[in-house]
Amino acid sequence: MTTPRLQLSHITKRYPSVVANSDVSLAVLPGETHAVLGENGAGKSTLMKIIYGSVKPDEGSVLWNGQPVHVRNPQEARALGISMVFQHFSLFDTLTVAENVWLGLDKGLSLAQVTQSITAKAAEYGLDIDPRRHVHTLSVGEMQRVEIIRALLTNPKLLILDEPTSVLTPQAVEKLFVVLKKLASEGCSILYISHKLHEIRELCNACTVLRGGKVTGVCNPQDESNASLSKMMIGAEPPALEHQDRKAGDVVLQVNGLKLPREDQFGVDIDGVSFEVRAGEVVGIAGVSGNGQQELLLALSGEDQRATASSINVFGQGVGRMGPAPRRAMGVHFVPEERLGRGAVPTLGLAHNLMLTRNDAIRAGGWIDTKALDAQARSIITKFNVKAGGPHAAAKSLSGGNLQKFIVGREIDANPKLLIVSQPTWGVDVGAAAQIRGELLALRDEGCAVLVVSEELEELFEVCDRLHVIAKGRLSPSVDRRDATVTQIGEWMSGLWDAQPVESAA
Amino acid sequence: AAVGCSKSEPPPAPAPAPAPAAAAPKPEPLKIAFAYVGPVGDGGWTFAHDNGRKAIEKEFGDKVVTSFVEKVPESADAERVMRDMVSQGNKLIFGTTFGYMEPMLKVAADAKDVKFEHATGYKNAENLRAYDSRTYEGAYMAGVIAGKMTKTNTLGVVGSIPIPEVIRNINSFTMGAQSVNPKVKTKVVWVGDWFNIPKETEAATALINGGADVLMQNTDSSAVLQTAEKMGKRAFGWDSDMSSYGPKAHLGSAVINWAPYYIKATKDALDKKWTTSPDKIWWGVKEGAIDFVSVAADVPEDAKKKVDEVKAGLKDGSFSIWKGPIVDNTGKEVLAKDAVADDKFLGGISFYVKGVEGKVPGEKK
Amino acid sequence: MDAWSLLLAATLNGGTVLALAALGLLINEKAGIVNLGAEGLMLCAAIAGFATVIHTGNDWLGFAAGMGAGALLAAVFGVLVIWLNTNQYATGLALSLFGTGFSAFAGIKYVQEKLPERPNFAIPLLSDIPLVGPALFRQHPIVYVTIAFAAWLIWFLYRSRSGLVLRSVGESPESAHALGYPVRRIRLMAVVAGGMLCGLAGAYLAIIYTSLWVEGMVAGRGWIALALTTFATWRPARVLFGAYLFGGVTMLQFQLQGAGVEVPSQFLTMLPYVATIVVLALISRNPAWIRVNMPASLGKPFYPGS
Amino acid sequence: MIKLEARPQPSKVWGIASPLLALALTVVIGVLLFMALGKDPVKGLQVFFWEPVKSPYALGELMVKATPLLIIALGLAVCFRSNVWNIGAEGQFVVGAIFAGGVALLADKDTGRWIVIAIVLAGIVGGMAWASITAVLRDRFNANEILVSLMLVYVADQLLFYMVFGPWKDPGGYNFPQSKTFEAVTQIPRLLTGSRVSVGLLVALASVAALWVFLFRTRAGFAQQVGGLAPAAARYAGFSSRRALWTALMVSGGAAGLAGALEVAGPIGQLTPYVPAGYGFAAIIVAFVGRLHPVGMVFSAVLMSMFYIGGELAQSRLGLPKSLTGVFQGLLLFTLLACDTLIAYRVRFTAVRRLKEAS
Ligand SMILES: Nc1ncnc2c1ncn2[C@@H]1O[C@H](COP(=O)(O)OP(=O)(O)OP(=O)(O)O)[C@@H](O)[C@H]1O
Ligand SMILES: Nc1ncnc2c1ncn2[C@@H]1O[C@H](COP(=O)(O)OP(=O)(O)OP(=O)(O)O)[C@@H](O)[C@H]1O
Ligand SMILES: [Mg+2]
Ligand SMILES: [Mg+2]
Repeated sequence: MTTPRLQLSHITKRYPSVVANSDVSLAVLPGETHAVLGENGAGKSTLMKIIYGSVKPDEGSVLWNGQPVHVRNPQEARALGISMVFQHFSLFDTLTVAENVWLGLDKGLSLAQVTQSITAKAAEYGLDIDPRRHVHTLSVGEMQRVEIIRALLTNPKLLILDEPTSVLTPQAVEKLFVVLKKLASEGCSILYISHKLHEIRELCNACTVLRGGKVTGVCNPQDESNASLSKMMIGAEPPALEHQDRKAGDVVLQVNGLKLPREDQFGVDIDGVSFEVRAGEVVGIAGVSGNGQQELLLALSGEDQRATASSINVFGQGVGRMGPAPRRAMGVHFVPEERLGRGAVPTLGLAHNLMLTRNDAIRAGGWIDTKALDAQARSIITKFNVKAGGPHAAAKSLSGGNLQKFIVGREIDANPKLLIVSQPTWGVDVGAAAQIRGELLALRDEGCAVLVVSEELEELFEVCDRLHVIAKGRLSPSVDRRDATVTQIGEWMSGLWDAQPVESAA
Repeated sequence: AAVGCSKSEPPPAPAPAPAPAAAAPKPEPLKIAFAYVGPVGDGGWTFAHDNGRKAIEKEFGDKVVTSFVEKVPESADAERVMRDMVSQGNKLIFGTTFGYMEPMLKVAADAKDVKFEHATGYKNAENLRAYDSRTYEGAYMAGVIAGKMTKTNTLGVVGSIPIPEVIRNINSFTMGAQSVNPKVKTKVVWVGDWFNIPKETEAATALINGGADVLMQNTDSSAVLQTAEKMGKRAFGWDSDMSSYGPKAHLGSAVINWAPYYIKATKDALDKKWTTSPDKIWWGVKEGAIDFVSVAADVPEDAKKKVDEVKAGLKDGSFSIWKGPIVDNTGKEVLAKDAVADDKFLGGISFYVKGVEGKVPGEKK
Repeated sequence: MDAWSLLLAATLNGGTVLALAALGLLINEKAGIVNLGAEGLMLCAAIAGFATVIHTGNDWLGFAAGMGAGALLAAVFGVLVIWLNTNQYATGLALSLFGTGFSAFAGIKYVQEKLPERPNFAIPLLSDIPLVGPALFRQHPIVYVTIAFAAWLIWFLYRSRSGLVLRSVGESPESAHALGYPVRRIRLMAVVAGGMLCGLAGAYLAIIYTSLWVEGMVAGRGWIALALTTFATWRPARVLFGAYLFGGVTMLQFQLQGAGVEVPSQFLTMLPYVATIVVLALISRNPAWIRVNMPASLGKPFYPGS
Repeated sequence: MIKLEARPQPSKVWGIASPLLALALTVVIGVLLFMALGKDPVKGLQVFFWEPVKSPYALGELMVKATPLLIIALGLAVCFRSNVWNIGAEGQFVVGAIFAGGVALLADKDTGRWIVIAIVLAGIVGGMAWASITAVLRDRFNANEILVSLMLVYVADQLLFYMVFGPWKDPGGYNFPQSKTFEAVTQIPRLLTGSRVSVGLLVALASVAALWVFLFRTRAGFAQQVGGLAPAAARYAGFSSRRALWTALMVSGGAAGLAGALEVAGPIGQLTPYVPAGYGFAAIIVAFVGRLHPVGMVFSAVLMSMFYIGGELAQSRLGLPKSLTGVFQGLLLFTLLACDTLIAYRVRFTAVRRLKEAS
């Protein structure tokens, strides 16, 4: 039997509120592509950071090629031959590609040499990139290429990829897989984290499943089905959503040729976006992040008031220049994607956070009726099953999923006529995600118009009646969910919808 | 002091703890307090006052107990400090800067049994009187030497704030110089502060850059003298003997000696003869309050002699500095021929005499 | 008349204090830390340097003492801000206040103390060139050191790998931390280095510029140095230029007075401050410009793992 | 090694204990300092903490000093809570004093007591006007308010100097740079005879209550603070950041101007170059030490005045330099900031040991 390249035994890492890893053991063989699977918060990233030396374990040991090692920091990890591409990019916007790569390599090279090696590596793996460009001018896919080249230039024996595909189009994912398979064939071990079960089954030949920080299964994913993997992951299959057919009502939101130049140079121009959302339907907008979703949503919510009045209409009234509060008064409610810091003030209690979008407890002259406010918060907490220490618990003390339930609850409780939701289940565990999606559908069935912007195609296919795709600030025509395929939407994500004819459903 | 506060008030030095009261069953010693605007270590104005205080101690021994508070701001705080002095049992209180005038009037009104002495002011009350020294006499003597020593015929004065006292000094300095060298002109730069070393340094540099080769200052630090030393020009000491600050540059120091007056005031109080005075008590060379000392070795004999003559004349009253005809720098006659300025005229001077460049800040044309 | 040459000389001399302090603060800010305590720090350094020269008679020991004092106070500030995660602005203000008080307190004995006599500096031959000679070649060596340092800093920040790491830490401490850079240690080093330069500025002010010590003598230069970094959009060459410009305007106000320009002196005194406000407004007007040059995490706390 | 661990909830206990610990640390350092200077530490503490409160008159003086500090700090708290870094309250104080002084100079023998109201209003308007320069430059030009407001302090000082050296110089004052003393009718009414405490104290205490209600019981106050806590959330909620900026600067400018008016028409009684006394800067510490909480600032204002008066007394009683005041004030803020870390974080010393055991 070959010595495993990496062996973890009995790793435990405690954080004040949770045990992120509890007695985790895992072995990766040379040339193996090893998946680490688990729900949000299962402890996957923490485990990877321990291997990479950026988090120190409380207990347990690490063997590298059979030798015990103490990886004290990422530099030492890289010296051993371990490289990592983080879930959240670790790039510097105002620096060039070459400088970014340089920072990720350990001394010894000059900038000119780095620039040369980038070009060489890029050619070898078909990862086209200009080393002199500034990172803020790159698309998300290109940014990831920078991350991967940076990792490859250290000539890794073990490459860790933390959710590399969540930001890629299906086509870009295929390209990435080509690179990874080539690497594996050269003997490099890969630790691969993803929530996308079919990817894991395609790419990986070993798999460790985590739940609540503990190992709950080890298998070869190629012998498993999506259902069996999912069962290992959450202990059960997620409840299926009921999606009843329903006739859409009157137009609630109509966007007409919305054009917005970017507000800062790291953003995207919105270029002639048109669509509509009717009462009683859920419209989805798919797309890779950074293609104008942010900008579009800011214009729809009223946080960006530069649009012409008539380019955004609610019930036929031009609202493009209105702020968020008057739009809310018309029944337009909005759930932003960043829940801490935008959807809620981290340090304030839940009751106070209600006042961001709700005026029910405000009395004449702006006086706050604290009793009524607490009562309202309590009722939302019970109704939406939020696990929190009460109406005065600080927003930041809640877990991501519970805070999301509270925010969605806060907006649904307002009986909106139009609800705009961005990334409704981003970073939320499967149970909570199912609950939130169920609420959205219930809302639709009550006749509310719902717009969902998400990067997760599976989610959109689950809840939407119609779909659009946004790419480079432009919006595709609408397509009925029943007629849409993942391949087609995937192609559209690169902006290629003009190529083939589509029946206009709008 | 405050964050980012531009005024660099000079720091305090520890005040001597009041000497333990005399054990002998003699009459209670007279408690005397001084409020200083600057630090006793300023080497100038406050230093000179503190020398006066020490002279009292020396003169009267255990008949008096003196104490001081330095760096008292000329703000609402001054009133509290004075009130505290009263509550500590002081019966004679000296306030040594103009800005204490209003606070002292307020405190004096509430503490009738305490005598107040206010330097450089112009108001009085039944238990408050004003005193001053004729610093312009020292400025005139400095001018005599400056007029002899200048090669560019351009003198420079670093002024603090344009009150009559300072303007009078600038004028007297210029008149002194013109008495030996009619071609002399004087440039003035105001720093707006009494004690701001960087600004005084910069102002002196600017004057030297503008062609002045002999400088005088009416500020409280030795910065001007030291700048002249560094830049190879000449300057004077002011208020105290500053010869050690610029051995090469120093031409002489116009000094104030507060001791005679302070001894007199203390004696008045001890002898219960203290009375207020309708006009301020203004002492000069005649009373031994003003002197010009430490004249540099390279000053020509005739200049030294001229200074001695002026000093003697001032002492016996045969010479007046402010005697007509005097013309201001717009050509207007301000004092007719042979007229001698009285103290009221001197107290309100707000013009430059002929030879001083520019115009007095805040004066309408 | 070589009045202009003399003005230039005075400008270089006065600008040096600001340039040293502003370059120091620039290093801090490139690493993402704003030190509002510069004023207090410079004062403490001024008295430390001045007292050292009084006792040893050696200017260079004085500069070293000033830099040491600056480094020490900056380290205290840095530990509070970087390790204890205190608010940068409030901590800076506390330092400013403490430094102002403490320097006054420590410096009581030295008010109006006289430094030992030292020769003026002059570069042989060059200093005798008419007109420019006195202005350019009769300055204290620190004046030339400052210019050389600015040049080195440009190279360091934009050409060297260490400079790149420094900038990366101010740009995105999270990313730098993920790559394994000891963010907090780098930030602390930057803060200490900045403190040393501010310290040198303070010491130069007391030892060379005025050759006297008095409480509060920095008189707002620390604040102006802070303004200069923004004013110069965090570019070393512009910081240097701004410092001399400011030094020049300060001198000019007295020069104009001496030349009999009839503007109330209060308005002349206002001039440098008003000029700063105007330039600040004009520069800040273009957010894009600021955004590209300003360290993105300036003033924001970073605590790994939270 | 020391490790900080974020607490899930800020600690309530440390919220109260931290200022006490900070004060205790400051006192300990003070005692050490007194001993190092060869002074009796008991006497030193007495001068700072007992003499300023030992008699009704002393208490009155404490209030005279605390009133402007408290009023300015209340305004600054609104700023800092909204993340607007106005550190130029000193300038707003000075301009408030100039405006108030201008009105007071209009009074003559026959003027009625109503002039006091006009003086106070003028002070408020002056402070607001000065703060509005910072607001406009921030709002329109995006200029850093820290630097602008600070530079404006220097400009305000010069403006005051210009007025008292020029147009408003007392014509009967021998060219001395100060205005004539205001008519008696302009004097801010005193609360008691024999003490300098004026109705300004009542105004300050009323402002404390008003600020508490505004911050914690009104929607406007809530909206005002959200921008400081989470700007993106404020934008999302539709709370205007411009409005918050203007409100913050107008409230703090107005408060500083009010303090300026109460000061010139109160204890000073005329315009002199010595109106700027550093209250605007000291109030920043008052605001922070009082945790930006209206009631907390009452305590910190009193504490800060104790340091001021104690510093003065230390000089006349113990022969200690007055700069001790600044040293203590700075120390208190330092220690408080450090101690406040304990509210949000837990200190752990064990991390390293456990890792060693594991390996
Ligand atoms: N620095 C930290 N401090 C406190 N808790 C942390 C920290 N980092 C992670 N955690 C907690 O540890 C648990 C594991 O987090 P981790 O990021 O490893 O999950 P994950 O499996 O990568 O989740 P995801 O799928 O969302 O990326 C979570 O509950 C998380 O909140
Ligand atoms: N108590 C804790 N809670 C949460 N995370 C922690 C804790 N202790 C350590 N960590 C994590 O461990 C990692 C290493 O921590 P440590 O403070 O040793 O970093 P460091 O490398 O010394 O920091 P720097 O790079 O700033 O010098 C951090 O990324 C942090 O996320
Ligand atoms: Mg993760
Ligand atoms: Mg480390």
